[in-house]
Amino acid sequence: MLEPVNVSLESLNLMTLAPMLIPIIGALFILIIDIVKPNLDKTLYVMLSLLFLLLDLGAIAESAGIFAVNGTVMGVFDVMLIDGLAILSQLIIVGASLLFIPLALTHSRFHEFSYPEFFALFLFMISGFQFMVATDNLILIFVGLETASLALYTLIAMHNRDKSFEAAVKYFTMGALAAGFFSFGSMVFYALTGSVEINQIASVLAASNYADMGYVLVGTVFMLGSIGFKVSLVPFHTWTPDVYEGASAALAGYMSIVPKIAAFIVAMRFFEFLIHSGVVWLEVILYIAVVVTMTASNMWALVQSDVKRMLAYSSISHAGFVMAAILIGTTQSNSAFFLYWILFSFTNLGAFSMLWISRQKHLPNHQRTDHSYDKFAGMIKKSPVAAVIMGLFMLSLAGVPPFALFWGKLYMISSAVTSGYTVLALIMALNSAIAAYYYLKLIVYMFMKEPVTGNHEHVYAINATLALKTIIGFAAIGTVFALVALNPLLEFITTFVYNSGY
Amino acid sequence: MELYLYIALFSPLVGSLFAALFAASPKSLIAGVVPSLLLFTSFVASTILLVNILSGGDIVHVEMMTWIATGNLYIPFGFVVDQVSITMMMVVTVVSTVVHVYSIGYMDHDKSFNRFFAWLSAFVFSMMILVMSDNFAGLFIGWEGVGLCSWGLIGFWYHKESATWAANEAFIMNRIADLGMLIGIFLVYWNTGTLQYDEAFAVMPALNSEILTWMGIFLFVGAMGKSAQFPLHTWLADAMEGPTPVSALIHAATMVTAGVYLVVRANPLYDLIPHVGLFIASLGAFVALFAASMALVNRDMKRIIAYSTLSQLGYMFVAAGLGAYWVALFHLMAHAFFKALLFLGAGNVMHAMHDELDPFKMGGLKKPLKWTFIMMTLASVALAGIYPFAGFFSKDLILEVSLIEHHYIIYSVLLFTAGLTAFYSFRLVALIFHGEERYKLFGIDPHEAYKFVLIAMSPLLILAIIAGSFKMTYFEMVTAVLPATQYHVHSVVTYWIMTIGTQLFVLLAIAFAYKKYANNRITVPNGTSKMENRLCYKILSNQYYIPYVYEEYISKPYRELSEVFWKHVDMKVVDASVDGIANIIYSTGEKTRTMQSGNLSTMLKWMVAGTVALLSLAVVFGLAVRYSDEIKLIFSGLGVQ
Amino acid sequence: MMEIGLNHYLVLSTILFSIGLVGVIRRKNLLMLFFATEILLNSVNISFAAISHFYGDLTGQMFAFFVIAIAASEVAVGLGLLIVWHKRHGNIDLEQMSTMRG
Amino acid sequence: MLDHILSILIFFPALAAVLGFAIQKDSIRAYGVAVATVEFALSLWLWFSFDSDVSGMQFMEQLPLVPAFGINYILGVDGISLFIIIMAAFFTMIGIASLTDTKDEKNMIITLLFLQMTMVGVFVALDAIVFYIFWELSLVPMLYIIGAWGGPLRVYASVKFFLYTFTGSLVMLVGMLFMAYFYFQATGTWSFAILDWYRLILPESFQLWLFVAFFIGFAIKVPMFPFHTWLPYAHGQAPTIGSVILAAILLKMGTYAFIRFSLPLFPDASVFYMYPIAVLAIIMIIYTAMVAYAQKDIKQLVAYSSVSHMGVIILGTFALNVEGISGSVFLMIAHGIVSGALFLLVGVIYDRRHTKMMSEFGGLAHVMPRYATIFAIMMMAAVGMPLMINFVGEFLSLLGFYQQSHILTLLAGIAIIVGAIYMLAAYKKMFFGIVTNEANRNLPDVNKRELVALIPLVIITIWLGVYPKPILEPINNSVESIVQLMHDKSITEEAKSRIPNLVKAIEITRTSAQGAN
Repeated sequence: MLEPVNVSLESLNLMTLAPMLIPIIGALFILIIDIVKPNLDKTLYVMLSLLFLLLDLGAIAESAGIFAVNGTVMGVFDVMLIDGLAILSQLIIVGASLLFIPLALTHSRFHEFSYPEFFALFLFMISGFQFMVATDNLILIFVGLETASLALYTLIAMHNRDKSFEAAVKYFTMGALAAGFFSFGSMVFYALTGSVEINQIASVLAASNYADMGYVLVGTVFMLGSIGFKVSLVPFHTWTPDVYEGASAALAGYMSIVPKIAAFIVAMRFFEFLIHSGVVWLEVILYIAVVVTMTASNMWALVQSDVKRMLAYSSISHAGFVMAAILIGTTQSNSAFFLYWILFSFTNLGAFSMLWISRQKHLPNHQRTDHSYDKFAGMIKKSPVAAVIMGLFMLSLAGVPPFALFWGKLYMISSAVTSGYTVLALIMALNSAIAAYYYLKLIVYMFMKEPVTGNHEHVYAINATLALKTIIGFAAIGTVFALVALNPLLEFITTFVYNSGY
Repeated sequence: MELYLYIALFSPLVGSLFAALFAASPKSLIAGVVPSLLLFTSFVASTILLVNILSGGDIVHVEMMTWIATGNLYIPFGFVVDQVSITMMMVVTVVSTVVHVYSIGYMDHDKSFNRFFAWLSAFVFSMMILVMSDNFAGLFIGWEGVGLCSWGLIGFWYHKESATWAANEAFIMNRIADLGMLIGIFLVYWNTGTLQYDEAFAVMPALNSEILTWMGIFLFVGAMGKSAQFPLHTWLADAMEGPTPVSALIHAATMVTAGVYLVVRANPLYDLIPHVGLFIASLGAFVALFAASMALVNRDMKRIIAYSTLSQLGYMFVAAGLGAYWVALFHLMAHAFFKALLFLGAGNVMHAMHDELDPFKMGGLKKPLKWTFIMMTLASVALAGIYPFAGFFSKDLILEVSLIEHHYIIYSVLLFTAGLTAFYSFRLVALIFHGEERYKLFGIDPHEAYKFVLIAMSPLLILAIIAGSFKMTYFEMVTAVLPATQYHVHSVVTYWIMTIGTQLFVLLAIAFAYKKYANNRITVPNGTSKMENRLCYKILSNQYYIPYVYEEYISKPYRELSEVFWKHVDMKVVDASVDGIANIIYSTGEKTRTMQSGNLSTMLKWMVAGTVALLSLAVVFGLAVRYSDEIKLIFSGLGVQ
Repeated sequence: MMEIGLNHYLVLSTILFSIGLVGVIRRKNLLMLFFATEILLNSVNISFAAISHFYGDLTGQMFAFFVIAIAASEVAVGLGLLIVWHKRHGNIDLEQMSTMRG
Repeated sequence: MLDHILSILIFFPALAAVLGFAIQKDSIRAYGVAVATVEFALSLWLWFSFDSDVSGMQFMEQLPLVPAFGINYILGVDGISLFIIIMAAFFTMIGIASLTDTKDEKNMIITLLFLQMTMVGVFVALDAIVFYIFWELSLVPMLYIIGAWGGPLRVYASVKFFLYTFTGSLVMLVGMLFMAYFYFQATGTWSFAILDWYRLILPESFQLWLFVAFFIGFAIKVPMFPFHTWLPYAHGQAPTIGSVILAAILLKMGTYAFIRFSLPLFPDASVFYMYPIAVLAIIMIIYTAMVAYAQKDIKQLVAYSSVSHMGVIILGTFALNVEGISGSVFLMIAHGIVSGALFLLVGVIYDRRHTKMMSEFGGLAHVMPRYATIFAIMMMAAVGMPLMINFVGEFLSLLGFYQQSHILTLLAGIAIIVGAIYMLAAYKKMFFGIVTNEANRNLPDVNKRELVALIPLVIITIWLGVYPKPILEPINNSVESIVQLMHDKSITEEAKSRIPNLVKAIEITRTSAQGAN
């Protein structure tokens, strides 16, 4: 009865899987090493992870080369989709991971890094995110999302503090709800179109001329709920500050970049066809979501007393800002999105790393939280270089030119202007001004206040090792001299985005 | 000739800078002598220029360098020595040389001796620029320069509150007028395209009269400030807080006459707008009377003389306003000599009386201050206009002008004022020099001034006596540039009746003043006498309450309004609204942060609530799409397009 | 006898999903909360299976299998976290879990 | 080297600042003075090699930065910007030289050098984005200077300064992006180059909106009423050097930008908004002068007086004729010199008494005669005494605006009255009278270090007042080309008639010659 399945290996195009498989292999490799010889030092695992990530990067570069020549590549029963978006986002994911991993080489010993499982999970997570962005199959997106998320919950919890567990539980529970939303949303679209591939959904819907608009909207709502959770749109953002506070600073910085870009890619793939098909409702809702997310989280960031929580809210605000790209949905805005996120990842990772190197194992009495503003008072006197670097990151986040993020904002606002979203452009601009206030607050503490007695200079670099310093220096250079790399970057991104049809 | 021009112009500047070098060091005689010598040089140079002009030489006109040039505007530092400016130069250099020498004696004991000469010479320099400039902008430089120096000199004794107050008042009052002047200059520029006198005046006849009227008015507003015409007159009396030589030079002979000079200089303009001229004349007549009336009862020697100056300025404006520019200029010159003399005499008296200013506290000073007595009496005679002193020729001429031009009201006002002038001048002389020696009550032992001081004053005395005899020479000279109208009363009889009548009237006034104030029954008034309680006395001695009104209704409201602007508008409205916006944003954050309660259950609720909200919106929208036709139908039924 | 069609499955699934949602909102016990999320996911599975059958297409069932697998691993991770929390605090009450706020 | 002199001018201080980190604390001051002097010498060399007969841009440099988005590093200098650059170099030099004992002197000097980079950058940038970079970047060092060395309210003042200006300039940035987009629509290429933009003729309705967007950024910087309230705080709290540079250079960025952007890009809108802006300027002039009169703190007074003077500059700018604009550019320099000097002078007394309340003083002329003299000169310059630097600018500004409106000029002219009132009143309070406060009895007069800063300023004040030509001539040439550009670009009748046509005279002669033929 069953006909023999005849699938040629070439048509499977297994190369498309290579970038995802490399970290998985790496993770397994690490686990095996641990089984064979336990209690090895973390440096080994760090370096191994680095190596595999570099290999991964090579594989992505390889597929980028193929894309540049042949255009979009499908593979593995047309489940994998290697287009410009996938490549760009994978580059960001792996690049940010490369910057993150060395942060494990702290001076003080932290619980999580002594487990090889940490690194294995980390690599699994990366492959999860890679799957998420390199497909337009909802199943694979779901699987990738959950793989990555489950690994991430564990990574958070491994920090082994009360707050970390609290954060992990909160994130996990809400994540489960979001997973429910995602599957429900997928179900609705599957019911409507009989397909779980985004481009097919799109074509079926277009063919029926959106006859069942009500159901499309219901499905969209649930997708928005789950993706909104991942990219932390208000009101689905509530986990963000708590989880960032509970997680270690390094991981928090990582979380502000990588999981979000994966979710953004999904959003871009999913929402843009809807917006372009004239689903006005979605446009309106996204507009509102963008504005509310930017503004509200800025207001909350204003009133924080802990730097890490402030940065958490600020990253929500940044997410709202780039969500505008999806709303606008032009080639320029999507390019602006990638540009923004690349520049943002440098700066934000840098800022969180600065918090990370000042992380004390035990809180002194006068300090309420790990990274309260007071801790940084008068930093310029005790540790001028660190203060200047931190100041640079803050200025960049605030969008002061010529530092990295300014260019992202510039291009993003320009894309709004170009597409006629004048009011949105103004709101984006003014929100940058509100945001400047809380970044300034840290600068004020660092540069203009007298140091708190009892803090000595070690506080600010208590965790610093050469590796961490290198990473921070790298981020700082990237932040300051972003201008130099801007043109090739912009051209590269625009080509890739344009050729993917976005 | 250019060389002499530059010498005349820049010697005072050199003198000023020289004295300024010593400004911070203790008194050194050289800081007074050198500027005086330089001024004398300037005087000599001016005289040479005068001789040149008198002997029919060309008008000296130089352009030193460009000052401002942009767009079409071109303003050079240009100087012209013509018949009008040489008159002014002579007056300025003569009086200021005398005053400089006088000051060496007068300021002998002052610790800021050097600074005084720096300021005084700087003033002369500014005045020279003012009168020599060949354009309105240059005039304005001098105009402001004399204002500045006047500020510095009125407030010379800056430890005195009243002096600094008066200095600021003078400066600010003048600034008000300067604004008018500035606007006048703008008008000239935009309508004639230049600020050079000759070019601008050449274009003016072609302009429409409305513009010319405004030009005339605004320029005259400038003149009103410098010449302290009503209502900007209060500063002049207060300016008497400065050292007496300053009063003699600035507030009698030179600076205050700048306004008259301006009107004379702009005679081509004012000729085109006789109605403005009439206004100027009327205001002049009014001020003449108004100031004289205040002088009648005043008990401050210098203020009396200041009011007299004001009154005489009124005379000059009458002449200028009526088109008799050369008469105005002539009176200006004559007045400068005798009024400066009067002030310097008053300075001697003050020195002798240890800065006492109330003439009622003096009396009988003619014995200790014999020379001063003679000089002041002669100066007063000249001021009163008794033949053959300078005042007779110049002042009577103004009376004649007004009569001939058929402005009988102005004539009678001026005539009456002449009587008042004689009365208050001799009231002063009588109170100071005659009668009982009341000063002894205050234990003062008066001494005559230094010899060289008296000698220095003598040129002024001589000029006060003989200046009238230059009348015809002078007429010949200035009418080369000014309208040459001879003012003769047509009927000889009328002329003689008028002249003799005036003389008699004046003499009567003098006699009355002597009778009333030269006797031995005069006592120091203490506010109880019948006369002092009369309403009109009070009005006059309070200067018609004008300073009071200015203080109450202008200065004070300005101060209060400033406070209100700062504390209420700027802080509470403008700034507070900016902070308000920031605070609203901040407090919204503060209030809504409770949303983040930290409770997992609440967080889940938010998520579900968000989804439900979106869902309901979706339903609404979905329904709206599905029933869009029906909805449109309903809306159109409601009349919505 | 009423024929049970696709819509019935879908309605059932929606009702179950709503029950799950209510549970997620109301439950204060962590364990119960996990149960509620399981209900959520499994309600979707019903629909997927039904729709898959309706279309005669295996994709939906495949999706359902993946959901089951993921739900299972979620339970594993979730229980792990729960146990650690219980070890440290001796309770699994949501109300106790609010040290971070603002 | 001359080809790249502008880049050198920008980046030399920045490079020096970076190297400065390595210098030992005690030697930093000499280093700072040396660097600033070299920079000043370079700026003078720029002036020396500047051809004042050329009205356009000189020493142009061009380097693509982000060609994909039309952002290029374009520099150039003309008569309008030249002297502000020199002034910036000059003030940094004397500022560092006269720096009195400051804590963390090293940080201060390094910050000042960075600030200098941004100041020069703003005035030479010919690309809107490059301009914007320096414009925003200049806030940072100033923020630090006010916030770290300021008075008790320093944090509030510095943050307010930063946020207020930052907000305004973000609106301006949106305007710039629109401008670039319009250029893109018109030509098909992106460009942020100002000279490219000059060629773009926009419909009036676009001009009106864009003008507003730019206006908000510039007006806050100037600062114009009612956006001025950050200034008194900033000045009131800033250390002397901060106030000096803020008043002398940073405020000029706003007025400079009006001339560089608003006028030539939006001639019709400039004409359209001329009256409203003139009214604002007049409010600035009179109202802030009155507020200044009410001040108790001498530094606040000088700060408000700055606002008042900036009103005159704005008025001159919107005269839209050569006289007015030249006057306003000249007044920028004049006001820079004079207000800078006044702030230095306030700093002198603050160093001695650590108070700025005028009621604490009185009779200072007895104790500090030289100080009183210099103060008096600067005060008289500030109130617009002829033959002093301010007068030329004020006179020309008002003269220029008189062509547009008589009555408004009359109102604006009240500046010379109200200015005199607060200045003289303040001078009287501080210097005249007898010494009442024992603490003032033995104050030392100005010392050599302070004189180093003050004497050159006095000389410049008088020199340029007497002989403004060296500066006024290049300014005039550049302004003429801008006015002509505005006239040519304008589309409405109103604008054509308001903005003078400078070549008209030539054209008339030509046509009449043809008629004769």
